[in-house]
Amino acid sequence: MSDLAVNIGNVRLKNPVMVASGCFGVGREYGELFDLSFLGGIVTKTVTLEPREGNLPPRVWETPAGMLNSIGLANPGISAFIETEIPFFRELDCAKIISIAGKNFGEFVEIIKKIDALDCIDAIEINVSCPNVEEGGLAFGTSPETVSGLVSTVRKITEKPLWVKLTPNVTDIAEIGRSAVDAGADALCAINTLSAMEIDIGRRVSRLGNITGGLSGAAIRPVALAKVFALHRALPDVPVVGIGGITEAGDAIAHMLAGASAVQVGSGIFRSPHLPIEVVVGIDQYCEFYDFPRAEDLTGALNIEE
Amino acid sequence: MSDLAVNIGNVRLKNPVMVASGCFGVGREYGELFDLSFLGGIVTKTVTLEPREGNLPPRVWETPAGMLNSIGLANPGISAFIETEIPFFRELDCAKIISIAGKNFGEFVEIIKKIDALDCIDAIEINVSCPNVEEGGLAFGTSPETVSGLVSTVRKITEKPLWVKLTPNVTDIAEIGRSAVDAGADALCAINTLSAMEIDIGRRVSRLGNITGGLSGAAIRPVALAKVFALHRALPDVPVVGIGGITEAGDAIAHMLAGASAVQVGSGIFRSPHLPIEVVVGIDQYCEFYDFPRAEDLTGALNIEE
Amino acid sequence: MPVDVLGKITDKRIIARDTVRIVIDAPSVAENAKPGQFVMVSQSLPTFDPFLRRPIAISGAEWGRIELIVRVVGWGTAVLANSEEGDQLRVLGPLGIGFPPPAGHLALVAGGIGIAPLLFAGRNWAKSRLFYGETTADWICDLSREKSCEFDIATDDGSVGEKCNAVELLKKKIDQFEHVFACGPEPMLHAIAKLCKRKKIPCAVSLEERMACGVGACQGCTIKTKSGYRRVCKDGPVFDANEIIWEELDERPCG
Amino acid sequence: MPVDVLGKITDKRIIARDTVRIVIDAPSVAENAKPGQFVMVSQSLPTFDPFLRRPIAISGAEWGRIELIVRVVGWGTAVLANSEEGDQLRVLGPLGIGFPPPAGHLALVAGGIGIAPLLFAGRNWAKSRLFYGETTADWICDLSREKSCEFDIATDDGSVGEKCNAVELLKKKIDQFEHVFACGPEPMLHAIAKLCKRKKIPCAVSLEERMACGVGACQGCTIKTKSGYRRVCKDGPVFDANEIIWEELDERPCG
Ligand SMILES: Cc1cc2nc3c(=O)[nH]c(=O)nc-3n(C[C@H](O)[C@H](O)[C@H](O)COP(=O)(O)OP(=O)(O)OC[C@H]3O[C@@H](n4cnc5c(N)ncnc54)[C@H](O)[C@@H]3O)c2cc1C
Ligand SMILES: Cc1cc2nc3c(=O)[nH]c(=O)nc-3n(C[C@H](O)[C@H](O)[C@H](O)COP(=O)(O)OP(=O)(O)OC[C@H]3O[C@@H](n4cnc5c(N)ncnc54)[C@H](O)[C@@H]3O)c2cc1C
Ligand SMILES: Cc1cc2nc3c(=O)[nH]c(=O)nc-3n(C[C@H](O)[C@H](O)[C@H](O)COP(=O)(O)O)c2cc1C
Ligand SMILES: Cc1cc2nc3c(=O)[nH]c(=O)nc-3n(C[C@H](O)[C@H](O)[C@H](O)COP(=O)(O)O)c2cc1C
Ligand code: FES
Ligand code: FES
Repeated sequence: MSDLAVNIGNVRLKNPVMVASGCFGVGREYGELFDLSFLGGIVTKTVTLEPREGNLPPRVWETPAGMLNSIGLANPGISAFIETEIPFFRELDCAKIISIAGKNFGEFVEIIKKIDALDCIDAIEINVSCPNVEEGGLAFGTSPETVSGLVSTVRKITEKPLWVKLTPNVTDIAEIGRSAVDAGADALCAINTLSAMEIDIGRRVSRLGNITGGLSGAAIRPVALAKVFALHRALPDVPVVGIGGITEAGDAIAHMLAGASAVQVGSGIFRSPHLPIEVVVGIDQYCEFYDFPRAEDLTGALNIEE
Repeated sequence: MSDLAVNIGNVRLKNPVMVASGCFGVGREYGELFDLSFLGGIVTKTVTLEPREGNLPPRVWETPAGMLNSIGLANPGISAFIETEIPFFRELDCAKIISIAGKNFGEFVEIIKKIDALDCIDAIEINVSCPNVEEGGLAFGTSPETVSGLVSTVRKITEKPLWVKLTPNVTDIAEIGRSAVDAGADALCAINTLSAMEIDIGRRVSRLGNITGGLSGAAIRPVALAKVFALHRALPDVPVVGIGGITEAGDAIAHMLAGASAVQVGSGIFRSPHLPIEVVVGIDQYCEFYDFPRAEDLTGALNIEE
Repeated sequence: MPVDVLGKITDKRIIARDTVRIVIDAPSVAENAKPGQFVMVSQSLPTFDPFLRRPIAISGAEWGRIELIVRVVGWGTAVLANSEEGDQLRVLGPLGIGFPPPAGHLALVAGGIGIAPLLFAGRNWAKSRLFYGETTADWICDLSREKSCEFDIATDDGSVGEKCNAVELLKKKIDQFEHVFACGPEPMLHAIAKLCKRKKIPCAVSLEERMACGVGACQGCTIKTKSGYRRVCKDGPVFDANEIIWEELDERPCG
Repeated sequence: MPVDVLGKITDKRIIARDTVRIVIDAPSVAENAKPGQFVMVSQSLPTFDPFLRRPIAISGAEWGRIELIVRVVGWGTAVLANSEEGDQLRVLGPLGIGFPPPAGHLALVAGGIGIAPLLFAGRNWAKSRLFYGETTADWICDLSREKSCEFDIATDDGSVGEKCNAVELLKKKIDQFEHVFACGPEPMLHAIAKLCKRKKIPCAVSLEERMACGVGACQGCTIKTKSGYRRVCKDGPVFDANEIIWEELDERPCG
């Protein structure tokens, strides 16, 4: 057995496999299916300051080798979240990351003030990349200035590790990543979903109540790998968390070889609830077979001759 | 039978179905399989000023519901192209669009000087969106200023319709599109491939000789539809040519409902060489069934309540 | 508690046009299954076509096996319906809350493939009667082996049973019942909900929505109810008909 | 001229471990097919898994039918090998240039599944002898019905035929031949090319490369030759061994 533990800045994960925001709740449901302590970490559904009902249904649609969603950050709001979800969440034996989003800097600050005191939270994932909400969301994550402003604002009020979740819907993800890191982010998570839509040609309407949504799943894996690769090349010293299209252990390994220090499994879980655990096992086997004593040695281990 | 003819600015197509650049050569090979006069138009492989060998093999790789390519604009250069390909191309009974790319404005100008005199060319597609070449290519298409500068430069030297082929790898495709149109472009083509990569985890190398490549095929259809939709919303009077993930007639219809005036079929042809013709037939049947007397009425006919 | 297992198909047969009955060996699913619950199913091959599992009602559970009735309406259901005896399916379940305990005599109203969860209910609760509507005879599932509950059949064209729809069947006998469970197309459910409201009979409806996770984690399958958005997979698929905002469902741009 | 047709499978059987022989009714492909040519094949269902067709050599063509030999190495070949008699496959072909007319006595050298195009050559050219190497007996395709050409077999472990490889088989008898056609793994082809060069015997090799279009339109399948990049699908798959820059092929980062 190889040493599977990895560090994302100061956060130590027992293995590099986390579950992605929005695909796992806080683990209640999937916790009925397997022991959550096998996970490297859990990222909560994104929480906002006020409760959000979410977008008009339908909210999900299947696409070739992937899916669209336009959940719209449905969540009970940070206060209710702390009251009803944290008591469950805090007991879990894996890294616990809370994903948050706000309509403006002030909202982010208010949310962080409420969670900074929670010992059980190992890191904060700042979601500036949700394509499914009008305010905040994607608009934040496409401007280096806004990202930089936001991160430096929140950096001042918390010592907790700050991870910034990036959108692929930009010209230069490394530029956005750099602005986040320069402003104090501890790690970069990539990618969130791609802006996308599907059409019901019979009724001539969008397949989603919200018209457009975010594409995830195997279909986007090649895009995600290219973004992780670009981030790691531009910022070799910054921990990158690879997200996008992981549906088997090999995909997670590909993310790590491209430059990720850890991964998050998203919609692949819907196909196969045990996937995160299969990925842990698969990484271990790979490390054994290819003689990597530590999983962290996989990061950026791609051979490139140019 | 409905009226299938559509206009892209001054260019009249007998039907809205073209074949996309790079997927059809100039039609020689597929012309052995079916009568090319059934097509609305053919866009040539992108031609450059000098001959280009193209990128290091392997150049193609299959991905979930799609494929990567890094051909690298392999082509004989404009002079050889005119000599060896135009004699075949000029005889074809469909709209003929030449796709061109240059390393700098000067090269575009030189190419256009050579083709401006060719009567047989109905329009010029300016490829500022190829992810597989170092100079020119994608770098051009991601900056509104560069696109604007390029289009106004070439606008001065030709009366031929100028179509600009846009990349999806940008934060705001409508901004780039607007800069092209303001500078004199007659139509916008969207999308080219998404920057992407795949990894052979066994050998820890990229699947492509050129490391990264462009993603196309069904996997990207939802992204393409969202881009076409965004362009049509931002620029309702500008003809948009929808490209991306068309593998059946319904996909082309979806592109038109989202806002495209015509479409181009790309890698779907590799699955099914007769696809462009099936799409023509399918659009006709759709128009009949849903009572659209003219195919052009499909453009933007999506019902949107917000 | 749901489980995710690989279950072998022990029996498969065609029971109506485009419709198959599949029996799967899955003891840990079967032992907890209640009428109204469902499973998320896919073939066991590593294919992305389709990418997601499909929600299918449990139409029976006995002797460590579950029964599914699948109607082919697209690729996902075609793949399931084409699997063969001996093949393995991935089965996650039982999911959802299922039907409430019936308050006395129970009317089960099925429109089309909505029959599936109601068959399980009919086998479970003796004092029940099934009203089963379809467009035409071909699509009617063979019920000859259903001993446990009585049934009336209607078809739109009268090709079998009465020439009317399931709601009209129910209307004639509704006063005999203290509870109604219904599953089928939304207009039918809406009509039944109105009828039951007028008659002041409690009515539980089983709804459908596109699903991703099926377990309540993704918020993808919500519908608007009088108490806000609810997840069909976790808070349903069975809802009190009075909770539903029917106008929202009717107006849904797509399904 | 190639055509794209739907062809029905008239016969399918397993002829070695993981390897099937498929006969397809496709008269318009069969009538033009020459040894060394190939087809682009897929199942006829509308699935994206796989997205592209697969290139497969034509191993025989007669009576309006073509024969393919498919070895399962991944999902695409698994799908083809799992199709059954009566299923239809999409077949685009014949493609590529095929082998040149042989200059006298002909040695056919096959490594592994490279046997496929050489079987067709063996049936076509009487004065030929087949040298067929494999790792072990299980993988050797049953050639008992091949009447038209003689053959020698080698396996790495000696489980059938001689305990050596196909190149060594060839070496022993090379002086009897005026032309060599070879298909198999790159190291084998490289060794044969060297041998033939030394012996000054012309040698044609059939190469493999990932393909998208298969007809020469996309430039996806190029290899570097002494006359620049050439398309394996259109300018090949058969090349003069002297044209190949073997070092480029050997160094290929991936295949
Ligand atoms: C709780 C629940 C229980 C169900 N039980 C059964 C059952 O017992 N037997 C059965 O045959 N089907 C059942 N269904 C419906 C079944 O899930 C869908 O028919 C299936 O998902 C369609 O997949 P497809 O790929 O074949 O069709 P697609 O190609 O995805 O769609 C074909 C058509 O079916 C419609 N459709 C697809 N999914 C749904 C859905 N979830 N709800 C409503 N309409 C849909 C689409 O709008 C489209 O018109 C159930 C659905 C739910 C939510
Ligand atoms: C002209 C030509 C003729 C061929 N004739 C035959 C034949 O007669 N019988 C037969 O069984 N196969 C033949 N092949 C190889 C066959 O096309 C591949 O095995 C097939 O495409 C693999 O697809 P897959 O999805 O099963 O495997 P994948 O999952 O795509 O790949 C599995 C493994 O096979 C390798 N591979 C895949 N495609 C190719 C390829 N085109 N060339 C080399 N290696 C590849 C991959 O690198 C990987 O290691 C031929 C290839 C070419 C180019
Ligand atoms: C149903 C669904 C809901 C999601 N909700 C969130 C969210 O609340 N916050 C967030 O940062 N990302 C959210 N995502 C994006 C995922 O966390 C992930 O970045 C994306 O799906 C790509 O990974 P995948 O291909 O593995 O799914 C959501 C994705 C899905 C499919
Ligand atoms: C093999 C291949 C080669 C391509 N070459 C070019 C090219 O030379 N110029 C160009 O503008 N686009 C090129 N493209 C992009 C296509 O024209 C098209 O924009 C893209 O593939 C998306 O469409 P699709 O999903 O239908 O394939 C190429 C695509 C492929 C698959
Ligand atoms: S399908 Fe995920 S919450 Fe219901
Ligand atoms: S595969 Fe397209 S040119 Fe050979």
